[in-house]
Amino acid sequence: MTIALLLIALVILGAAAAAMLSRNLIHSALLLVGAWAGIAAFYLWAGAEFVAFAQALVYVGAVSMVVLFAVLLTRQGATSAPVEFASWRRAVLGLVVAGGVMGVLFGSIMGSPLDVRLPAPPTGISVQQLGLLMMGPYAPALLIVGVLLTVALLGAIVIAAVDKPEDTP
Amino acid sequence: MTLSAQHLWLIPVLPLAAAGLGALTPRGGRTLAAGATILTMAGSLLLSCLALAGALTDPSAHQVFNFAWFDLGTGPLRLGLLLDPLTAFMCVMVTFVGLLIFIFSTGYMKEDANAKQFFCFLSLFAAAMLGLLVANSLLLLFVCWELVGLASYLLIGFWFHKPSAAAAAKKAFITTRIGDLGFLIGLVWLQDAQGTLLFYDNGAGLLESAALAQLAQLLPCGLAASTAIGLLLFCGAVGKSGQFPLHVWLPDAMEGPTPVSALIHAATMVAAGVFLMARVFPLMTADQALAGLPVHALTVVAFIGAITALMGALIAVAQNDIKRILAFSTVSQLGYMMLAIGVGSWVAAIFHLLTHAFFKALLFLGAGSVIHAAHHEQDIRRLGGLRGKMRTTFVTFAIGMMALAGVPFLFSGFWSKEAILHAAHSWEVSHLPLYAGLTAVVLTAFYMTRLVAEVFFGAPRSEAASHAHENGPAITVPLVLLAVGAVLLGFLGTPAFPWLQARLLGETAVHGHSLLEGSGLMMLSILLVAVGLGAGWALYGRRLRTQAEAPDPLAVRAPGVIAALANRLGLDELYAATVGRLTFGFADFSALLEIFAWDGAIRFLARLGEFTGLVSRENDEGALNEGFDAASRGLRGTGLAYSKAQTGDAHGYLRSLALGFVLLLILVILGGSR
Amino acid sequence: MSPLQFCLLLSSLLFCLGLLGALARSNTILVLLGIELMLNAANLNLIAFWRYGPHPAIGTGVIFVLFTIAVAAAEAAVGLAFVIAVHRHRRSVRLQEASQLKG
Amino acid sequence: MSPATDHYLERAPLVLRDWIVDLFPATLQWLVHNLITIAVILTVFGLFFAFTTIAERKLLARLQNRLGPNRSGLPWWKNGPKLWGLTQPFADAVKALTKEDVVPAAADKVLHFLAPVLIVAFSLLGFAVLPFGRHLIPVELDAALLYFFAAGAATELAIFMAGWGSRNKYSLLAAMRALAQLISYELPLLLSVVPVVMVVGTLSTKDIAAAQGGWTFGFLPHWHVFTPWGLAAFLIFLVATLAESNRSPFDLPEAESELIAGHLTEYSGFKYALFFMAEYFGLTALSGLGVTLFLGGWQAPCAFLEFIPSWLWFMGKLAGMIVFFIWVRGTLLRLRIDQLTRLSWKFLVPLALLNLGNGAFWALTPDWTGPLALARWGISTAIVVVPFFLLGRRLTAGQAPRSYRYAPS
Repeated sequence: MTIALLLIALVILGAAAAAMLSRNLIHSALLLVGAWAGIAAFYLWAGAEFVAFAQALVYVGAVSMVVLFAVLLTRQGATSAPVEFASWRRAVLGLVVAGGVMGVLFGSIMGSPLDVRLPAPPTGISVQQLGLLMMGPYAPALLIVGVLLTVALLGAIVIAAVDKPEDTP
Repeated sequence: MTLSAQHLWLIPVLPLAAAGLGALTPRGGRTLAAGATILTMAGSLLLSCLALAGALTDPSAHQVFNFAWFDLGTGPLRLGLLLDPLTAFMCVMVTFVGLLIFIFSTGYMKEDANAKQFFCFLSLFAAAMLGLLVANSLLLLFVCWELVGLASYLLIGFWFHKPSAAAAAKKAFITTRIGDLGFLIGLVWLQDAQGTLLFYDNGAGLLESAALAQLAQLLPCGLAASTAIGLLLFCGAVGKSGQFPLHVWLPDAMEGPTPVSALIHAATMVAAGVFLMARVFPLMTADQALAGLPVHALTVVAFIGAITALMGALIAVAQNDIKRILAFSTVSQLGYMMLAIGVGSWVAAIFHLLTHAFFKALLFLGAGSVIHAAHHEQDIRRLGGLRGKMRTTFVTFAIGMMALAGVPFLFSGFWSKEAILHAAHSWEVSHLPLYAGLTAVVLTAFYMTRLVAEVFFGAPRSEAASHAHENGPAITVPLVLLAVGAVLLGFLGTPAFPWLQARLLGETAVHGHSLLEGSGLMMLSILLVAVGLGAGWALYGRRLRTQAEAPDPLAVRAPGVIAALANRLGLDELYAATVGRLTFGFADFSALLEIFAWDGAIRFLARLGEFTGLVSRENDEGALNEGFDAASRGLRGTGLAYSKAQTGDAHGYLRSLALGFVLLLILVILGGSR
Repeated sequence: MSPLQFCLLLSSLLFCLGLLGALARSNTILVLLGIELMLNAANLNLIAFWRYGPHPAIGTGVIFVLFTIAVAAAEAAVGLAFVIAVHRHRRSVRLQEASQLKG
Repeated sequence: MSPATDHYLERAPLVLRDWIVDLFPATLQWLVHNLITIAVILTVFGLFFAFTTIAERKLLARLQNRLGPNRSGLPWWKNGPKLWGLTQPFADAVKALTKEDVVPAAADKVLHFLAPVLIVAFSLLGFAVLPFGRHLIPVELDAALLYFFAAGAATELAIFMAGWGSRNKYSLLAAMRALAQLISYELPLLLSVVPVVMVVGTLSTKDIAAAQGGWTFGFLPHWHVFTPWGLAAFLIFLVATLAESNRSPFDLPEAESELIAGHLTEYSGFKYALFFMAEYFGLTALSGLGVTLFLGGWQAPCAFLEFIPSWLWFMGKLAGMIVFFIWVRGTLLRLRIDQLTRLSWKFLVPLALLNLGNGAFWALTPDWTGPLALARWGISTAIVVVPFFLLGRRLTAGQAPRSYRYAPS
């Protein structure tokens, strides 16, 4: 495996870990954006150009904005309250569970015979082919996803919009 | 650059688009609607000219473009477009006259509130009419035929707030529908007999020798199929073209706005019947060779045409409404065309159709100009003295009148009428149609003279007439153009150089013969025209009417006849008494049946249902409910017990989810290792 | 250790990080972000298998990832909208405080 | 034309680059190759930026009937020639470099520093996929357009960082406003580009530029802007570009006369200059994209003008668009924020969506000829013109003419 992959992995994991641990919401959001960018880089490395740019466009461009807006809309004062026992307990439980999952995953990955030979140098897939796939065998799925996105965005607007005085509890 | 049959669909589609646009524009958008209507019509005119050029490159060929509409049981149902000189000439005529009339309407409907709707309807009509012309399939033709009827209905009833208009619209719709019923039956019969409705399908079409030979077989009922089918189709033509006995709707249709009368009920739509006959002419003549028939299809056509021509002219003499006079003259002219078809010269019929379209549209628009100027005063007795006030209208109207009356040599009506009379003369079956035609010539000249004398000469006999003045260019320019057409068009088909007839018959060479041959008949008809004009002038011109209430000089001489003619030989009353009465009687009968027979039965069933419902409700409450209650109580208990697990703590859920995943994976791994 | 294995390890680590965030953090937004991370880890897997699978010429993995991204975006939008709505009603974004829905 | 056969001026840059590359050992050549490309882009567009600023100042000055900067001469030559103030940008650069860099005490130091760096980096990324000439394209990507917009989307992050990083209510609010504007205008921008992709059938800028070659009668170029859908898309693209690179009349994010400088309030000295530069880079990149997509890229307008090398054509068109933007800035008034968003969501987006259908129609009917060709043009025109008027009327219903509530009328 190449150095590039190693670097990418380090960026992704580092950014993600820092994001999950940081006390400052904005920082963790921005760090997560970094992690997403790293994932896009990984896709590039793997030769999936289109997916990489899509990932960048969707996550770095759009989702990050939604997240940041949400953070700013739901901010309450300085986020430096002392951590009470309940959340310590939750953190420990979470660590235990996550560790368990990780152990199982590692075990299964290491235990399974995955030493496949490398296929010939990464033959990326051209946008042309992707488009043909999208419009050919996967056209129904594409349509459904389109409808899903529309419905989801409308729903999001309806949910987040300031509701009329009469139906506030 | 010519238009081939493949692109013919563009011609009707353009006005259709205009109609759609008009339907979408808000009520106020009259300028938009009118502009779209006129522009698209101009486009169609251009395309039609291209199509004409394309058709004249090889007049004898029938260029067709057939396509499958949808699959119907055994085979596809095929429609098609047809381009031959007949279609091309008709298209050019319809688009040209239509364009002029649209322009005229912009002036005529200026004050109307929902003129936008009017233009929308006009476009719809134009689209349907053009579709009818380019159709290569009897089915497509029928569809457009009905659409034309619908547009006519909408436009006659355009001023639906007038009860008379609404009634007239209804009458027109129902009367034509009676004829269309025959048309539909004939169509179904054809489909059943031949399996196709295409006219020309290089060899397999209806109007091609194979099918015709098959249709011309003698049926057991002693009648050729083609005869019966032809007569059924003729029913449709009778209804649409206002032939006797279904002519009654046409005069009433004059309730619509005058441009509508000009376009639909004089120039184009009513001519559709004649066009249909000309189109299926091979079918009509299929039985000619057959001996031993009681009657040939064409004979019926000829006599119906003759009767209509004569009767229309007669009734027109005694009318007083300017538009009704023109309407009855339209009836009689259509009779002429049918007569020509019947005596076997469909070319003459089409020639007369084209010329008639021009001068009759001209006459109607002239009448419209008068009516518009005279604040909707339509009674010729109350008009008068407009000659000086409305110079352009008078001159153009006079030209149209002379064309209609058939004043010799200069005017188009003369040549086309001559063609018809010659054809009738050379018909060997009978000469009665010829005599009817000749009589109609006299009458036509007579009542047109009367009309002009009453309207334009003498002194104005009402407020409105005395204040009338010439209209704007939007109204006068179309008049002038149409007048030019009404004069020039005749020279396309003079006996000396019958270019039009030759092209229609698909010949490229034009061999005319001298004017003098058969000139006896021509002299006779010229004489008759002179007689008609003279009589008209003698009765109405010399001693001009002075006040509106003065009695009609003719009515003074022969009151009985004139009264009978004035209420149109009582045909309307006759129909009301017979057909109408019958219909009402049947309606009452079925109403009684409804009330007493069916209603009672239904009531009984309802009672039965109520009773069973009562019974079942009793045992329901008694027996079943208890058991259900118990069961649901148990369910509620268990549900409560389980719902304790739902703590509402999302973290908890997620945690248990992950743990479950871990356990599953461990099981899988163990299973895999064993 | 083959590159495929490395990629899988990477994605599983990322997955567990996301899970940890979703489990440990009390701020709903962060929980959502953790879930996003898990989704991304899954995508990572798909791409890895497509890249090292028997026929990389068939773009199934790529298409799958694209659809997942779309769905993830929709999920983020709706989820954050919920967060905002909840915050408007009961001035808090702490997940454990939104717990009326219980038996 | 292949590189071997065509004009030597056409080939000159390539020849030069290859000659330099060949000086290095084979193992380093790929690196040198890329480094040269980057260096060229940086220098060329750095200078372009410098002269854009001076051009803008002088043009605006002329539009406002002033002289504009005309004093700065050569530093080491006392009262030497003034050079019409052409050295002004360099003087400005020196000034910006030597200014004190103020960082608020409470600021989030990392983000405050990161913002300008990132924004310049991101706004430079776009240049990588623009075909500057027939053979001059830095990176040939299959999904070049997608890449371009992905890179552009990232700048919003930097703006947010700037707003948040400088712990200042007003900066944050301004950043939010700027983001709202950028996001709402990214939609029409993207949508206006899609028809081109549909008709040409590729995402690669190289092929799109190449697809617009050829002339009718030798002088009517086949540029997309000369088709109904292309014209509509180009106009939408122009408006969206103005808003995306927040130029006036959409320069609300830093409206000097209303907010202090929006999210740049807390920036000074070189960092401020960086933001400034980033904006111009973004504008230039977007203009370049517009040239590539609609104005025929490096294609010459007439056949007989082809002897001029393609990259000169490209730069010429680019300069033309920049001048157009400066002109707009000198001419139009600034919008209110509500008018801004309404324009985007209620007018541009629906129009762009309709234009999408228009592009589809165009792509489906390439074989309409004879009378049908006229019908094709007519229909395509109608699809854009009719909704334009209907939407326009609906949009301005009750709003137009603009009413200035606080201005004496």
